[in-house]
Amino acid sequence: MDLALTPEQEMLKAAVRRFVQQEYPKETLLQMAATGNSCPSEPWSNLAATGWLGIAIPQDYGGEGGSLTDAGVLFEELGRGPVPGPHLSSALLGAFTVLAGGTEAQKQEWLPLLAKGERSLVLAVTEADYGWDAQDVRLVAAVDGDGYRLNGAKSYVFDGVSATHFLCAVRAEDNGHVGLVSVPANAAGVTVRSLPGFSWNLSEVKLDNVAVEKADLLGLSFESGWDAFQEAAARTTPVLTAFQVGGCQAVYEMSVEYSRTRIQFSTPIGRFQRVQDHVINLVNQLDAARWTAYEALWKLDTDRYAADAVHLAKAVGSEAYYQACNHAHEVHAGVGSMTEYGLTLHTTASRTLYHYLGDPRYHRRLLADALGL
Amino acid sequence: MDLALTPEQEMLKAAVRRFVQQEYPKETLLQMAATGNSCPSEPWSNLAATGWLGIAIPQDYGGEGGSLTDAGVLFEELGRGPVPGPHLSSALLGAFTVLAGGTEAQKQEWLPLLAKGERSLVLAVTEADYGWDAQDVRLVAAVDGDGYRLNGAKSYVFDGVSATHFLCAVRAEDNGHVGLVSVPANAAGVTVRSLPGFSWNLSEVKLDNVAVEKADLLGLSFESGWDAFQEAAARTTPVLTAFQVGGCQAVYEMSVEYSRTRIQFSTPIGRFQRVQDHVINLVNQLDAARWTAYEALWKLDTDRYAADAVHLAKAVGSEAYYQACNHAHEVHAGVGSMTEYGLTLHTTASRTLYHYLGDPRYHRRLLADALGL
Amino acid sequence: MDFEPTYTKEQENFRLEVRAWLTENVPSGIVHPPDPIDLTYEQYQLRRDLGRKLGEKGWLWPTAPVEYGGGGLSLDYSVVIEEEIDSFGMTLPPYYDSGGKLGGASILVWGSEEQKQFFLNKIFKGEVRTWQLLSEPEAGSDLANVKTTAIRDGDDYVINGQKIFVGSGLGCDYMWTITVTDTEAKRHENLGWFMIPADLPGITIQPMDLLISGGESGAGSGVKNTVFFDNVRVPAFNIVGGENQGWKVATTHLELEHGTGGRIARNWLVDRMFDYCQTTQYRGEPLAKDPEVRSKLVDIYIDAEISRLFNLRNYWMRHSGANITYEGPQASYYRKTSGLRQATAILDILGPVALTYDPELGAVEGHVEAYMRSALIALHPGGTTDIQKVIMARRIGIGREVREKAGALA
Amino acid sequence: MDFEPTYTKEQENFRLEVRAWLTENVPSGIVHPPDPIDLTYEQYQLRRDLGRKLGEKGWLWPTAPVEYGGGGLSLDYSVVIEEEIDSFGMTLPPYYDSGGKLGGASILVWGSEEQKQFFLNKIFKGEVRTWQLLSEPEAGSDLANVKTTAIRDGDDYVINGQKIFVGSGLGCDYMWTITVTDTEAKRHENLGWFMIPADLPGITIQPMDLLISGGESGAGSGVKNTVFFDNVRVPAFNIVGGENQGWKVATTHLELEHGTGGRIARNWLVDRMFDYCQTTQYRGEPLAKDPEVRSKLVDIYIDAEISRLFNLRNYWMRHSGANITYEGPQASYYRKTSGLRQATAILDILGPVALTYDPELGAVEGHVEAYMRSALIALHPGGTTDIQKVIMARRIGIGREVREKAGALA
Repeated sequence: MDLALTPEQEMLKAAVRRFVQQEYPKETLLQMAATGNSCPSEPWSNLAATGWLGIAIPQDYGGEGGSLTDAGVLFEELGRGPVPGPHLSSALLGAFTVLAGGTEAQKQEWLPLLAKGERSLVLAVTEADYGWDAQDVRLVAAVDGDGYRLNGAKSYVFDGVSATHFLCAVRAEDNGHVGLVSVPANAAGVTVRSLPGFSWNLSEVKLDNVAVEKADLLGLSFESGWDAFQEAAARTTPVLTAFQVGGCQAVYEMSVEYSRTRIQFSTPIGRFQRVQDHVINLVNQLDAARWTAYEALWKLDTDRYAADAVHLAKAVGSEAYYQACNHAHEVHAGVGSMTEYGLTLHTTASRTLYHYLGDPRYHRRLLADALGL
Repeated sequence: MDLALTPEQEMLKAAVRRFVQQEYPKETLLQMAATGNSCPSEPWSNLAATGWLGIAIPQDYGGEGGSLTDAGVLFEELGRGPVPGPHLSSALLGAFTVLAGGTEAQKQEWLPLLAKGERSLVLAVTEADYGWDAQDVRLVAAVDGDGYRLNGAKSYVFDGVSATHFLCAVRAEDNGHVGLVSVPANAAGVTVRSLPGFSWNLSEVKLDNVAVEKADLLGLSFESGWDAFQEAAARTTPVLTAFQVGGCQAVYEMSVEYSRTRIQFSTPIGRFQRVQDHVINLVNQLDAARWTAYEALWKLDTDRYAADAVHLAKAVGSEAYYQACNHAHEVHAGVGSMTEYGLTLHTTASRTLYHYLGDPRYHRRLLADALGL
Repeated sequence: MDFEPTYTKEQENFRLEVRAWLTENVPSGIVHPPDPIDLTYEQYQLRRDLGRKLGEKGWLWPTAPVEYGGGGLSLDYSVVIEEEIDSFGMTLPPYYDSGGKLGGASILVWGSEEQKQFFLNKIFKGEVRTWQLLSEPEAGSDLANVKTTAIRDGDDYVINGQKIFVGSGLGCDYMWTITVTDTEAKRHENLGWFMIPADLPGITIQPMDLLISGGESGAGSGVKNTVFFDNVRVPAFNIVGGENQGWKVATTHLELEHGTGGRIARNWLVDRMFDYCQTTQYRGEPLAKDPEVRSKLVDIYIDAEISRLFNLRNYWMRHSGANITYEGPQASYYRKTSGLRQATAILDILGPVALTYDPELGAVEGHVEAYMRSALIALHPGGTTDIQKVIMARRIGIGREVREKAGALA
Repeated sequence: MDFEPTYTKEQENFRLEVRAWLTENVPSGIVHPPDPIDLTYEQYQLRRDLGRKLGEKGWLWPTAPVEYGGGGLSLDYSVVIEEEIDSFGMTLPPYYDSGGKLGGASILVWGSEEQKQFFLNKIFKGEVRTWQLLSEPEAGSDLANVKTTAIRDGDDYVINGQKIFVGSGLGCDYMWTITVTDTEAKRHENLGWFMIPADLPGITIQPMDLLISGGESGAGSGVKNTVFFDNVRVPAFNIVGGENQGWKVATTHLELEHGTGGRIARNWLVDRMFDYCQTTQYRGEPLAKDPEVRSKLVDIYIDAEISRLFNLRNYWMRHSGANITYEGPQASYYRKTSGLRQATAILDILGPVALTYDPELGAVEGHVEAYMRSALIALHPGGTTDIQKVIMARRIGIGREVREKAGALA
């Protein structure tokens, strides 16, 4: 038994933290949030240059061939920002999907580019009737000569604005089967619009009679794509929860610092038991998210049965990041609502990540299944 | 709009409070809880002598003909004890059931006796598969000459030990219909045993080939009994929640007093915000239970649509009494766990009343129906 | 007990009169956008006009004394007006007027006869819109720690300092503000309240950049501002309650802000959510039929009912002169915390649909998205949830030696 | 990272050896009744015998130093033993021994060499069962407020006072207790710890009448007692850490009591509840298939997993010498509060079935009924939930100027 990170992981952790502090200071993050433009950008190019995006992509395909726990360490630090994508959505989920279901040619074509961040391949699965199950896929793929014509819309696509390509879940018009097709973001008939509101990098992708070729289909059979996505999602989810852990860690440190330095009634507010309790609730959420996330990563890395641990981690992690931000707002009161302070960057991210790759309701249901209930 | 009690109700409230303090002091309640014998007893005879048991029974049938709100005021004060039955179970639920479904003869026979407490007629509805719906009734009534033979068992019968008669929900062997039959507690084949554990006056009633006559059937038709029980339960439930309100009020006052007088770290513990928060959580539960209960009583008294209010009141009241006791234990810590202190009388009662006439899950479901969801 | 106003024939006729009048006088296009930050100048003017008309009839502040421009109506008549205006999706006044609501009530208790005549008539007739100015960078929960100074100079006071989280969009006529009137005196004995004309030289208003303003009523008050006072000269007539008497006045002000006013308005968001879930199809059946959704809608309903009853009780206690202790902050605390619970339940029910006001995808014309932000930020204005509990404990009598009294209300 | 002990070939063989030994040496009829208050004298003796046998092999306190009668085994070997004994539904030691667990650890840090030799061998070999004596009527959360006195008189100390919530049923051999050793000295500088033979004249043990004893592990420790000391003479040899040094010793004692010890045991109640709900039919289908029950079982599971991971982390931190701060009280706080949440969920799932240990009707041989009581009462022993949070805040560094250090552990 050893719950410590390896020396290499500790070094990586420190390097990423320095990088994020340097390349993604609060001002940069606030400005990216305000404009919605985080990629392409200079910090993004520098991130891509580190090679970290390919951390979990096999070396044969231009990646670093690290473990999922390594990826967890990386993304926990990115979550402290929170650093906007498309990193997890493309270099992890996109790459894992290609790796799991793509032909050798597709792997050769995509993985090196995704590892270097030269392309971003973002999964477009959910639609207006929000849901992550195959039955919720309605986007129609109609056979047209050697290829397909796509008609429909994908809603709440995370990192959609910064994607160069989409990997769209589509339903075959003829037999109703579900598969994945890659579509360039700049293809004719594709329009991407960012969704306004209390959300983080969510957008809608409309496909109006978009032509794709058979070769754009992921894998050899039409159906192979969906299974690949399922497998990739299971491997990506606990890394996403590590990102949420990083967010919890950041708002925890903010809250401890504020409660030590903010003076009211002539004393640091951290002396008041009610303020302490907000911080304690926060750290309990943080640690619950941390250890469920890393146990799930460990189970996957060691090829143990991990379904229960993965669903547990996302159910706990989503709840934790959401509530951690709420507790942080209780500690900061009015100051926390000021955009310039930076807390709302996390508050906003926590809401969107609450649902990304499935919300607590979804994962609790799957957890019950995994437990044989 | 006037949320105050009437002068008459204020007088009743004061009189009942004095009576309970005098006749049911803590020592008496502890001893009744230890032995399980609360009726017959001298305090019980004195309670019956006040005539209060018949508060909601029409004057034509020997009662006081008061409103349900009057009954709420009475039972809130009894709940402060908590004073053991069979009051609500017999003089209210039993009487209301006879009133709603009994023949004129049955009303003439039963109601005056129940009003005076000379008999107690306790509903025996639930069985080993705990549930308050007709489908959960299995106790078999087989036609036998002019009457029936009853075989089966009733579990978790509240006030069963102190009942002189049971009004049993039975299922007709021939057509499967459900009805109510009255059975003397001392009839041949009836055995009553008190259920040991963390429960308040719960018992099991076994009926082994018990013979009853057609006249023992409530109402003219076999089916009339169950509908009568439904109607009576709806009228009794908010009075039961008023009893729970009284329990919350008692543990609230205990907790305020203890937090003002218990000294630790050289200061009254009520100065600590965490202790204050337990008391605040408690008073929030108390007031939520109080106002939902009395609004439901008011709606019933004024013949308004009350289904939603009744289910709301029991869902809130059960939760409130249960949690109020938990908060009180947090305030009292170890002292609260000492039987002699008296808090555990309420803790135990709160657990049993949590389920009596339906638990929060049950009433939340019916509330959703009442709201058209 | 009676949980509803009982209406006489006269009152029922009055209701018809009010309804007819509102139907005639409430212009189209006045309706409140999800986030009032989007309230247009035109909409605001329509609301001010309506306010003035209501003021003329004495319906803007129905229970306020006639001699100061109020309606002088009894509780049951005022309830009729509030219910009718509520059915038009508005409140009294039909615009953000924190300083009128809280400053007006404070002046009723602490103002001189001249001040009552001068200020209350303007407020109760709807001639002016007033903001309250409390918080400062160093004075959030600790209001007594304000640093803004008002120093006597001849017949005037000269005011310097900075206030934050002030008001709304589109300006105001008066500012109801607390300042230090004696920089030497000790805590709680050094304060003074002023009713300040907003157009005095030296006053600068600067909008703040916030997640949302988070007023307690739904989507809040829209814009919040930082207000700077740079040697602003205010006539001594405008100090209310006297120099260094400010804390006394504050108790009245805070009492109302802490929820003792009570409310009878329904919770529109709950109705809207129920309606949305019953009419929105998901996987071929109404969303409301999903067992988990059903259960969460019941959670939302129960919290709303308890909050409604707490506010109703306070409304009755206030107007019947009952002895109020912890009930004000209790209602405020419950409204704040249950509001966030409800937002969480809605997020669970709707998913990311709840996070956008996109016209094609957002729910309930964007009201839900605004609520996701305001339910969180509403935890703090008017006393944080922690402060509400501090006051509750004192009023219950466990926080201090002596049980604290509630602030005086007219 | 590695969340499981990795076993060498030797360790796997060791597991087989332990399992075989236990199979041979764990007698039937030793199994723990739902509420240990029902533990019979015979069962207790069987457990003590087993303890002595385990002690001989060094398996009773596997990681304790060999020179004092411990097993001197590494973490991974001790985990093997704990897992195996756990699979027999027991813990180490197989009986209530609070004074051994906490007193032993304290003596390891603060005892003299002679004291270690004398006391630890008895404890680690299982020759004695020891109770801890902390609380008094005036000293609950405020342990430093104890009134029991130990006054030096020649070569002895004379002890007078009263301790409550002590021990279990069926007596003990030693009492590990904190007293005032200087009635003049100031708070925290006036205390001393004693290891007292239970058979000294002047000691009276009187059972308390409680809802349940509420030890944290399931149904708790059974009986709790009031212990009276009436001029009990204890040799000076028995004071540990020295006169007036008691608070220093207490930090070690409390550190362990506050959960820093960590645990690796599974939560049997969760397994039993899952099994019960999957095998019990309700209205024609397994109880576990009801959507609400399913959801509540998931709640129970999630809380149990988080608690398991907190305890696992602490177990690892303690044995790997990591720098522990708030983690001990955090695990204790979470275990206590989640335990009550789980009890509530169980009450919702089972109804009154959960409230009786009636052999015909009760669930899981009455374990559920006992848990309904113990989950509530377990909030308080070993530091209330409030106290756990007080310590967490200090360790996080927001409660005081300086961040508090964790108590010393061997």
